[in-house]
Amino acid sequence: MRLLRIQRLTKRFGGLLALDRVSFDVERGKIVSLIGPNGAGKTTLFNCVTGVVRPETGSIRFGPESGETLEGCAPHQIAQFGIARTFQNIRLFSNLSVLENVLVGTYVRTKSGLLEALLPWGSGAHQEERWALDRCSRLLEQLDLISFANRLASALSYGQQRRLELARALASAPELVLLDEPAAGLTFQERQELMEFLQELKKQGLTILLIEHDMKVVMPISDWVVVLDYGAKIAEGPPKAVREDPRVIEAYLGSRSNG
Amino acid sequence: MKKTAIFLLLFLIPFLDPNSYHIEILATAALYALLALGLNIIVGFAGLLHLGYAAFFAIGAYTYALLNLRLGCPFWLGLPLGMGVAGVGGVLLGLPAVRVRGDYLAIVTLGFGEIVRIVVTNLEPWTGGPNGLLGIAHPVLGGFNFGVDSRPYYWLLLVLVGGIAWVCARLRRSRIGLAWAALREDELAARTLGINGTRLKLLALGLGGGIAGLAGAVFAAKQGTITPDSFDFILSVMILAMVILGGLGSVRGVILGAVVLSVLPELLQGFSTYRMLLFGIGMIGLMRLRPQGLLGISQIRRELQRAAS
Amino acid sequence: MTPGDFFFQQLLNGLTIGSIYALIALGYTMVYGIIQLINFAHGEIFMVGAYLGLAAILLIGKVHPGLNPTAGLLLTLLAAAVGGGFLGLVIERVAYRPLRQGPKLSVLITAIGVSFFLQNAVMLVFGAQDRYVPPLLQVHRWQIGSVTVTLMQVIILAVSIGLMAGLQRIVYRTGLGRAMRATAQDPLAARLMGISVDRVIAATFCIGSALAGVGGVLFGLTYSTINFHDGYLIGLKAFTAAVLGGIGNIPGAMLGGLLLGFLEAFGAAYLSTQWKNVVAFTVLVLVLLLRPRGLLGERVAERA
Amino acid sequence: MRIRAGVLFLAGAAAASLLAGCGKGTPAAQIGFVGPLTGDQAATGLDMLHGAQLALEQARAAGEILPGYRVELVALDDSHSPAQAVSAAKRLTSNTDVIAVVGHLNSSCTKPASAVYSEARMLHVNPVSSNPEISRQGFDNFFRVCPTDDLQGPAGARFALTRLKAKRIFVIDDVTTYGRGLANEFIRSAQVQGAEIVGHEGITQGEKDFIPLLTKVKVLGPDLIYFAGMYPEAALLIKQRFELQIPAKFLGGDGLFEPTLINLAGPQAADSEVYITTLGGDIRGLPTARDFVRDFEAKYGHLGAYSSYAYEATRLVLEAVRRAGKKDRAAVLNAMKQMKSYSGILGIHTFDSRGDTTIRTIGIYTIKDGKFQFVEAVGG
Repeated sequence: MRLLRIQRLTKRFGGLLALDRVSFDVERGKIVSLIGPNGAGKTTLFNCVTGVVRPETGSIRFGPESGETLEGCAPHQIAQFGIARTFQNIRLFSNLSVLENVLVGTYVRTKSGLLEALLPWGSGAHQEERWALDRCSRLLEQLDLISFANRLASALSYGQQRRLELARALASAPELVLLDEPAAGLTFQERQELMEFLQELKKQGLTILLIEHDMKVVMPISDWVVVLDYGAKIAEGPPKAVREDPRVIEAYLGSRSNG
Repeated sequence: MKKTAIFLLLFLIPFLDPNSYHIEILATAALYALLALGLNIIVGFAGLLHLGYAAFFAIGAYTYALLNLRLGCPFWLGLPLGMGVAGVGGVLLGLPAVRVRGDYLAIVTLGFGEIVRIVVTNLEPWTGGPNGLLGIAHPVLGGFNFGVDSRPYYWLLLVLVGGIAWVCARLRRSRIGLAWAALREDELAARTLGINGTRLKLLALGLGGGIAGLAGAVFAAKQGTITPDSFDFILSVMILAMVILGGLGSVRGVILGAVVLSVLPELLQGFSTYRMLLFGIGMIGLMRLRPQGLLGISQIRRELQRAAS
Repeated sequence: MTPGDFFFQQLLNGLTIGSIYALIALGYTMVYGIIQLINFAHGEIFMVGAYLGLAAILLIGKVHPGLNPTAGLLLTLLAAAVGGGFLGLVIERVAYRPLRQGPKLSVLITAIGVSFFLQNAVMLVFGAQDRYVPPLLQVHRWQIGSVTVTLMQVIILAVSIGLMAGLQRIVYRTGLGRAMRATAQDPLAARLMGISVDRVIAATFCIGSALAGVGGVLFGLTYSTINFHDGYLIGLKAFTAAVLGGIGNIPGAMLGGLLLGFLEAFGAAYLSTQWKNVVAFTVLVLVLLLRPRGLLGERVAERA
Repeated sequence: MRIRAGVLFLAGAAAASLLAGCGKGTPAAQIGFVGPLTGDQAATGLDMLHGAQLALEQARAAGEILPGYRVELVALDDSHSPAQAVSAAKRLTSNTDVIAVVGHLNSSCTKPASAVYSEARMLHVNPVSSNPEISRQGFDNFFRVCPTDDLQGPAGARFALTRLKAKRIFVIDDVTTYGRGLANEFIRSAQVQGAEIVGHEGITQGEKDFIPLLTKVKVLGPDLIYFAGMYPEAALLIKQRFELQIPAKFLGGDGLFEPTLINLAGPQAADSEVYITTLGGDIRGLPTARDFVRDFEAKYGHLGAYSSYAYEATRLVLEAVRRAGKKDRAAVLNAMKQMKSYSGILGIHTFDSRGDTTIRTIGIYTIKDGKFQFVEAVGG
């Protein structure tokens, strides 16, 4: 079943064509990887899907059947539909604690407002708070961060920060999560753990769209791979097929670089 | 409860020290504390650098003054109305302002602050212009008229400061408070997590504006006379200084900041013409000693951190 | 005076005060461009510059009464520039550098403290009375139809444009400028590249403050009265001008200053003096809504 | 450690402020003086303080004022801020050593502060806040030694119309309680007398560039410009009007009556048909004020426009204290109320039911050869 459908998505920055009529689908419950050389438009595509930038033309549909129209929606609305993301250059709330960072993630799944903040008695705000804390500590435990819960986010190591950003995205209980180079800068050991964790998430029914450079990460876990080059989609298919696609080898693996 | 004890002690001060000047200073400090608490919601919680906060103070003061002089509205009704009108003002002026960011927001709010003051000055038929409004009624509670005695105002303001401080502390720990903190730290990341930045910023501006309006109504009732020069840019800057000196985001901190910066010039009265020179040196000195503010949040956090590790 | 002449005369009037705003805004924008600090004490440095200029004029009058007026003007400008620059260095050292690692806003408070200090120090040294600044140059006027141009107007505009060009040159053509831009981009990286960030920031303050000093002298000579309180209003206006043009952008400061001057002049001319600041601030707000980084501020695309 | 340093600073400031208030030997009876000693109006405030100080000094030199007490002046700063004026007022009223007050320059400060003095039943003599509303609040402890703007405005209008033959007048004020109040009084009276007000605009205190406004005035072509405000702005208006060669005559209120005006405007511009209405007659022409002018200038050099009023107000307070004969607010206030008349340097004051002086002379001055020159006096 299709969860995300991107059709003829185009985005221009001044004279630069960042995305050129890109179309592909993401099936529910799958891990889809988006690969391509630097500057191919991968992050721009993420930004379009999460409402950070507005595409010029094209459509983004989310959900079964025709689904919700995402283009033109504000980032917070898109988050409410059930899409969460991480960033290439980790964007944590560095002066908040680790736990608080994850708690922010539960914002879309909770609803107590001004009144409940001041008069929590009997409003269900307490249960909500307990639910959120529960959920967050479970996530922190799964990602091996629970012992740092009260530290400042900025005090974590790089690998821990990556995991924290993932935990924060997952705290919103999304249907689709967009991960922008989650393995960048991780040690070999950390990469292995990440791959296991992503597969665990997939088992739980989560759909993952992933930007990744490291083929050793992409190939084993992806169900589907989409290749971008100069803003245009040049290939898509199962990992094996893509790896053997001559255009991909030419554009990406072959002539320019190996990374 | 330590807080209750401190509150009671503060409440009893007028009985222990009947000197009306001292009480006046305390009442003024409490008024500033109220303003600092309100601005802290905007600057400390939501991270919006606001340089026109005195405008909401003015709106609250003029709202009560006009309602009282034109319609005979009693203080206890004018107080919430002043708060409401200033709160709405905060939201309305915020609508365009939240579209710009960072230091640009600072100048837009500065502009609004000046516009409000000049408009108040120039709308002579309504506001009395530079002449201001005279003969605003003092509050009456159960037949007792507050008059010009500082004590009842001090008590009233103490209750308001206590109440608003409680509200602020609750807000900071609430879901909304966390969302503000997230917006302050990284707006884009916060928005992709489902936080409606515009709405939350407007909420902060509305609440902050409302608290300033509350303070304004009390100020108008206490002074009995208001003129536009009570609400100038310097006041906005001084309140901001109180918030930053006390410690951005810290409820106890900004109260302390307000007390220090409102009492210090009074302590320096003995130096007459050297007063403000020393005040300037004092501000530089205090800030150098405590760059995070007297009770800065990050200061506290860093200490927690050290204790934890 | 025909409506057309009236318009041109008011345009010229706006040009005068606008050039002064621009001159002060240059220093504002420069400091902001390098370290993102709104230097609230900048207006006060301008005011001190005006008093230094007065002191220099009086001293020249005493020591060397027959001095050529042009030489006198240059000497006075130099004195104020050097004095202003030195003052900038001291302020940076005492009030800003110790707080550079702290939260960004704490510097705002020391800046206000510096403002209080400088205002009151000048009041205690020079007295609270307004002071008369004797003219250095003969009053010179040109009459074009019914429109009048004065020598002072020409000088101020020329100095502002000259300093803007000079500043632009320093920032984009010299080693110091490169170091400045590197520091503005990323102070940490600049330090790693072997740039002495402390010195670059000090130099920025020194140059910005020297400009304020020059502005103070020209201001004093144009309006011939100065007061220890003058920095407040002009500082506020220059800050507005810098933001209007796009804070951090040098030609933007010039444009913003002139535009603000025009707005004030036309506000006074066609509306009313007491509403002119409302006109100016309303335009400011509108400009920022349409161009959130000011007229010439670069459009930084949202980085994700 | 660091917190302690901060606390030490505060404590030091507190101790110093207490010490500053301490006297020596004989017990003190204090008279408050409040005015702007810092901020934008500090210059005028200090001129007034000097007047008050001179009055006390002379009274002390002349003999004992209050048996058994040393009479002192407590000078406080209101920084031209209404809120600070109130707290300064409370500081005085809460101190039982203070038995009377001479206070406040700006009408916006005098107004709220006067309510505090009234509540404390303390004699309050105001030197120069000429806004008429202040004495209409019904405070019986309030006395004022200067004429009010509802006298000055009309007197100015009468002079403008009869002597200057003004028919079309452009009015400018500085948008303060004082300036706008005076301008309104002037306009009302001028219109009644048949003049046309071709425009009325407000300028901001502290601004310097009035050329856009004056360019507009020039086009309108009035025969008189009336300005209600203070001398720094007035000097620039006069100078820029001269440079723009606007032929209109210039008339201003008492805020202009300050020798610095002439210096700031430059002698040429000042000499161009500039007229000023003042509270009271020619201080240098008053035989009663000759000694004051001499002593003041000998001691402080610069005689400010309002120095004599502060001097007069302080002398009046001292006289009330002397007559009361004891350190008691009620007695001092009562002595003041009992005073039928007081012969001061400005003339012989009696006070009406509102506490306003019956010396209602408005002087008219012009500037000739770099000096104020007395033209005539109106009212009486």
